Amino acid sequence: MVSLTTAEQAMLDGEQGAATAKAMNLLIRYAEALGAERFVETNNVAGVPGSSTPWIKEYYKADGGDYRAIFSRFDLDSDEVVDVPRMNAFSCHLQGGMDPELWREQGMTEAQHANFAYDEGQVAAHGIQVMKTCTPYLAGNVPVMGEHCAWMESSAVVFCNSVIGGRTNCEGRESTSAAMLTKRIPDWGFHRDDFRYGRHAVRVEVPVDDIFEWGMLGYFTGDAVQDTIPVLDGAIGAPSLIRHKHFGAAAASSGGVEMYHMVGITPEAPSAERAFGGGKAEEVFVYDAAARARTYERLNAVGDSRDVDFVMLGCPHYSIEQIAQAAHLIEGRSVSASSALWIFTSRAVKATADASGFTRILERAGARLMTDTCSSISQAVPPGTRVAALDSAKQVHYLPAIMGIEGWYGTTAECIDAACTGRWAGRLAA
Amino acid sequence: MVSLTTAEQAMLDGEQGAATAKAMNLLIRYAEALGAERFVETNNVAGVPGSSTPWIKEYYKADGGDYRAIFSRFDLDSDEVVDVPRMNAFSCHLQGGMDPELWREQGMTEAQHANFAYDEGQVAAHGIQVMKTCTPYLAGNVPVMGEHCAWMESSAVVFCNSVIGGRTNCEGRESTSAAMLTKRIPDWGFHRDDFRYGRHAVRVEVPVDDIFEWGMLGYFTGDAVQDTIPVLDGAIGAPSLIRHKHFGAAAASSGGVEMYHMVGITPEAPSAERAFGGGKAEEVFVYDAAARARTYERLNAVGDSRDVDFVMLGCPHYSIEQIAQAAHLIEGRSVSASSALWIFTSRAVKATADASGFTRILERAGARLMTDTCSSISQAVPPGTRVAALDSAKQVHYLPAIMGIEGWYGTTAECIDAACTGRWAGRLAA
Amino acid sequence: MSAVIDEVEPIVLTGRRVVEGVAEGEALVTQETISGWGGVHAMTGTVIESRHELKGVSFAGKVLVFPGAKGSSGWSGVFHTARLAGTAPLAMVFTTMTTKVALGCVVMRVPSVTDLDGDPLALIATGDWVRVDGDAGTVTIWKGGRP
Amino acid sequence: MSAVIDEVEPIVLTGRRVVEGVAEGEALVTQETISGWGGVHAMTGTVIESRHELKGVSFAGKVLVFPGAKGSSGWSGVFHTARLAGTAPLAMVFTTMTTKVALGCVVMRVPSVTDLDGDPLALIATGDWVRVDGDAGTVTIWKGGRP
Ligand code: F3S
Ligand code: F3S
Repeated sequence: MVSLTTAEQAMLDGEQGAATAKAMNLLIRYAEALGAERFVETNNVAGVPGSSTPWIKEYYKADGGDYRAIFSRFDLDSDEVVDVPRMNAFSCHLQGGMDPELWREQGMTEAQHANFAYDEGQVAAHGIQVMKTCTPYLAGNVPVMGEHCAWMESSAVVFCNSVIGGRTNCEGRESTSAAMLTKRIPDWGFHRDDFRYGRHAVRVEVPVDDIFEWGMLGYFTGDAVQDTIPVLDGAIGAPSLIRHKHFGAAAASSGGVEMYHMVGITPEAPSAERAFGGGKAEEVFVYDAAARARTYERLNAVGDSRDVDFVMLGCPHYSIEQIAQAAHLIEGRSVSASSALWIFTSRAVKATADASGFTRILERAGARLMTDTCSSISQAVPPGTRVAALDSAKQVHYLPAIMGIEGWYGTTAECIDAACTGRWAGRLAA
Repeated sequence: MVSLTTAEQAMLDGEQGAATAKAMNLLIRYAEALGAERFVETNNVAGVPGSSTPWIKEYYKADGGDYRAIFSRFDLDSDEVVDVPRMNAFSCHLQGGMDPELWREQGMTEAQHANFAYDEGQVAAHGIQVMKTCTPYLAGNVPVMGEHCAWMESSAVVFCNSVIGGRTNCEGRESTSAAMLTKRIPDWGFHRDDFRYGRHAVRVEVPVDDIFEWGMLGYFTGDAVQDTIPVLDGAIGAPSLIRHKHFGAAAASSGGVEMYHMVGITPEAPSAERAFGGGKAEEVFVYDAAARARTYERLNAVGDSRDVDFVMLGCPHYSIEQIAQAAHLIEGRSVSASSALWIFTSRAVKATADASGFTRILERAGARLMTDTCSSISQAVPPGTRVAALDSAKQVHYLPAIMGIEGWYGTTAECIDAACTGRWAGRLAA
Repeated sequence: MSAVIDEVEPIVLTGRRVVEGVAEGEALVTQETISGWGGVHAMTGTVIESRHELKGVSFAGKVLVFPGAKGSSGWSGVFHTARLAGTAPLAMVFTTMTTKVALGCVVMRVPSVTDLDGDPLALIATGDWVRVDGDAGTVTIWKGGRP
Repeated sequence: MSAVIDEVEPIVLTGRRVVEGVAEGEALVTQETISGWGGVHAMTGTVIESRHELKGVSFAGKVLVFPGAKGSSGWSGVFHTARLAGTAPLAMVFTTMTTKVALGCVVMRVPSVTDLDGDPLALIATGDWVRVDGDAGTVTIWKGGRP
């Protein structure tokens, strides 16, 4: 049985209104399902509160089919519709379904856009930050070490736990929406010290030095350790945000890694011993030249034709550094008539890209800088796309499967070359 | 003598062009001044490259007085003017001199604005990210633990070292501009493990729980330890980015704190022992109720009249969470006719504030959300300002001194009340 | 005689309630974890992940017996939508607790148990008849189908 | 007799070069660290920090003897501007090394030394005549003024 503080009992009893009572009820059911004994307080929640497809709105038509109905019935899993107040926690909205301006180009209809715009207005009206990104930490929501968070989005979760030392489970839509009202989440899993220790070791024997290599190492790692916590050690080059971002997203998609340690690199791994919490590695995996080559093959298993008609960058959403690099690589060239180049980021980062002239450089070259979403989330690719080139292991894991297309994995430079030539010439450098 | 790698020697010899050679020359002089023995590589540089006042442009008129001249002669301290290429490192521009749109309201002239716009165009043209903020970590530049950075801006430096576990000294304009070209900075100070250990202890005996309290504790700490590294322990509440931000900025301004440890909270202080690197505290300072009251008095020493005619929030630049909070506090009220409320943030965060409806709420209430700068940096306050109310210990340290006005320190809510009533009613709650 | 008794006597496993309620039906068993978003088509309750051993099979109206959840944080949302679409399983039995599967069971509102004193993935085969008692935290298995 | 010799014999301190070159002039000594941005008016070389013991005093053309730098990262920029404005000190002697003061000395391009084998803040008084030899890393002090 989960035990409640006085404040939590009061919320359940309706002292903060019906919506918070419903949220508390849902969280108690969730805590009991987990076997959690108490809640932790959180003031950092990232989810997709109340955003819904027209199908769900239609389903709740009898209840009004509006934001209030969807938030009550779906997000809070409530049997009745209640008034939804402004959220209490620092709350942000993760990625959404389309670019707020380039949605036509993404193949969205007027009706879909109207649905999107309505939801976004409601999100804002409820005091939720409209970040619209899978990288809130690049858009002004940076947790700190030890901070209890309630985040969705596997690539953001693994970043928060591993790179920052924040504490979050991989939450779902309903638990994050409820946490926005209650500022509570079950004290289970990554909120607790003993859950955060490593279980398997990965020995890195080939130098791993840019997002392409970090992405491959991540993909290998997730495949090896599945959803346990790996401790990596060895020839890992200087860390940076974008390297961690690509590693974590890859490991979360090939396995289900929600936290990793890198000895001497991540905050909870000053030593291998501390990363394992005094325990021993259950299994040791070796990432050597052969493993690297196998990983490359796997990532490129769905590539056959070298005629690339679509290049998508920005999974997870590109940082300003990556946008600058892409702009630099394409300046003076242009996207081939037989191809397209879409780059995804957050609105916050795009504001800096606009001010820094990168958006203009990209557009002049025929590329598009888009926000809010990505091709996998919105199932949006240019019409007729058959072969995509991608610099993200996560995206190559998902996009070809979702869209039934071929996909190549390579470096950012190889992808931009492919966009400019319409041909894939990527290869694994020794 | 600083030793050079082959690549560094080649830069000095001009293999990457004259500007990089000049930059290397400056960095060698700087390294020798410090007594550094080598350089570290950095790919994260934050400075104010080439931005200059009309006076400096006038000074270098004979050299052309343009960006090229200023960057060569001033930033690189070169005796000749050289061509300035695109920067090589991931480089961003910190806070600047005026809001790009509301500059007239800030009292800037057309000529000043033209100078600003010219510089910004040049910054962008050189591949530098136009972030224009003292909080790059809220605008898409988040270093990771162990990453070597070269940052200016004391409040950002202390955040990077302490909260993230990144590694930067408090760099200057010339060293950051040179590092943008060379990707090098002297291996000295905070880049080295043994420099990062604590020296003094601060025992916190009263609960410290929001930005107002964290700001006061920071101000007390800087005053106590001056520019050494403090290790704080005790009744410190749950950490969050904005709490650290206010603490660090305060400690950097009352003392010169460039790094701090909080036991069990910051990444390099899992224990007091580790924070001190095995050593002992030279001195122990106690933050108790009396120290808290004294700190409050000191911060309010320049407040006399309770007729507040200006409220400035956003030092360091407000996060989206703080903007949301301010919007929430002022919604349905309005700024008094006898007062003004200016809130400062970065352009990236403002993009999210716009999308989230906060900008509109603030404007409807008569407040202004401004970017790029702050009242201290731009010496801009509404005409006739005599008494300011501030929720930042750093700002109350600087602004009244710079502008010759009175200043009050209080909570965000007290400041917003003052803006709406024109009266200061702040007091230290027990 | 004994063979008949074996077929009649059900196996009872005891574990922990995840979600209350009692339901029984035909088991659908997989040794592989299941992805929600990108792995399941909510409108039909069909597994769509390429290379999954249940690819093309629907769990609608079955007792789903599986190791647990994997993949995107959209897991609960997908299974929640399956409930609305009427394609949810009747009950859930799984072995590895995660936030994804816990929340999914809660919002699907189907009887669910875990932490059983025998391995359901070894003891239950697709087609067996299974009663999941979420209140008691038990699973009762009739090998070979409806008793 | 001995008193006369004392006045004539200068004190020599040996330390480490920060910036090369040789300069001599009248000392301006403070026991307090100096802020650049917000602490110094570059156009006149005047300390403007409220409550600073040098408030209102200009270091232009003096040998500045001080503990070191504090305050904003704009330190080097302010002292660099002072050089352009012709208000820089002739030379710098300080006791605590920081990145601020190191970079400031470099871009001011004045002879500077630190790490001396005697405490310059105790041994030098405002008005003493001081030669700073950045090449040799020495400071020569004539108490009471120009010898
Ligand atoms: S939401 Fe983000 S992590 Fe990748 S799959 Fe889409 S860009
Ligand atoms: S630049 Fe930023 S830290 Fe404060 S003094 Fe101005 S808001």
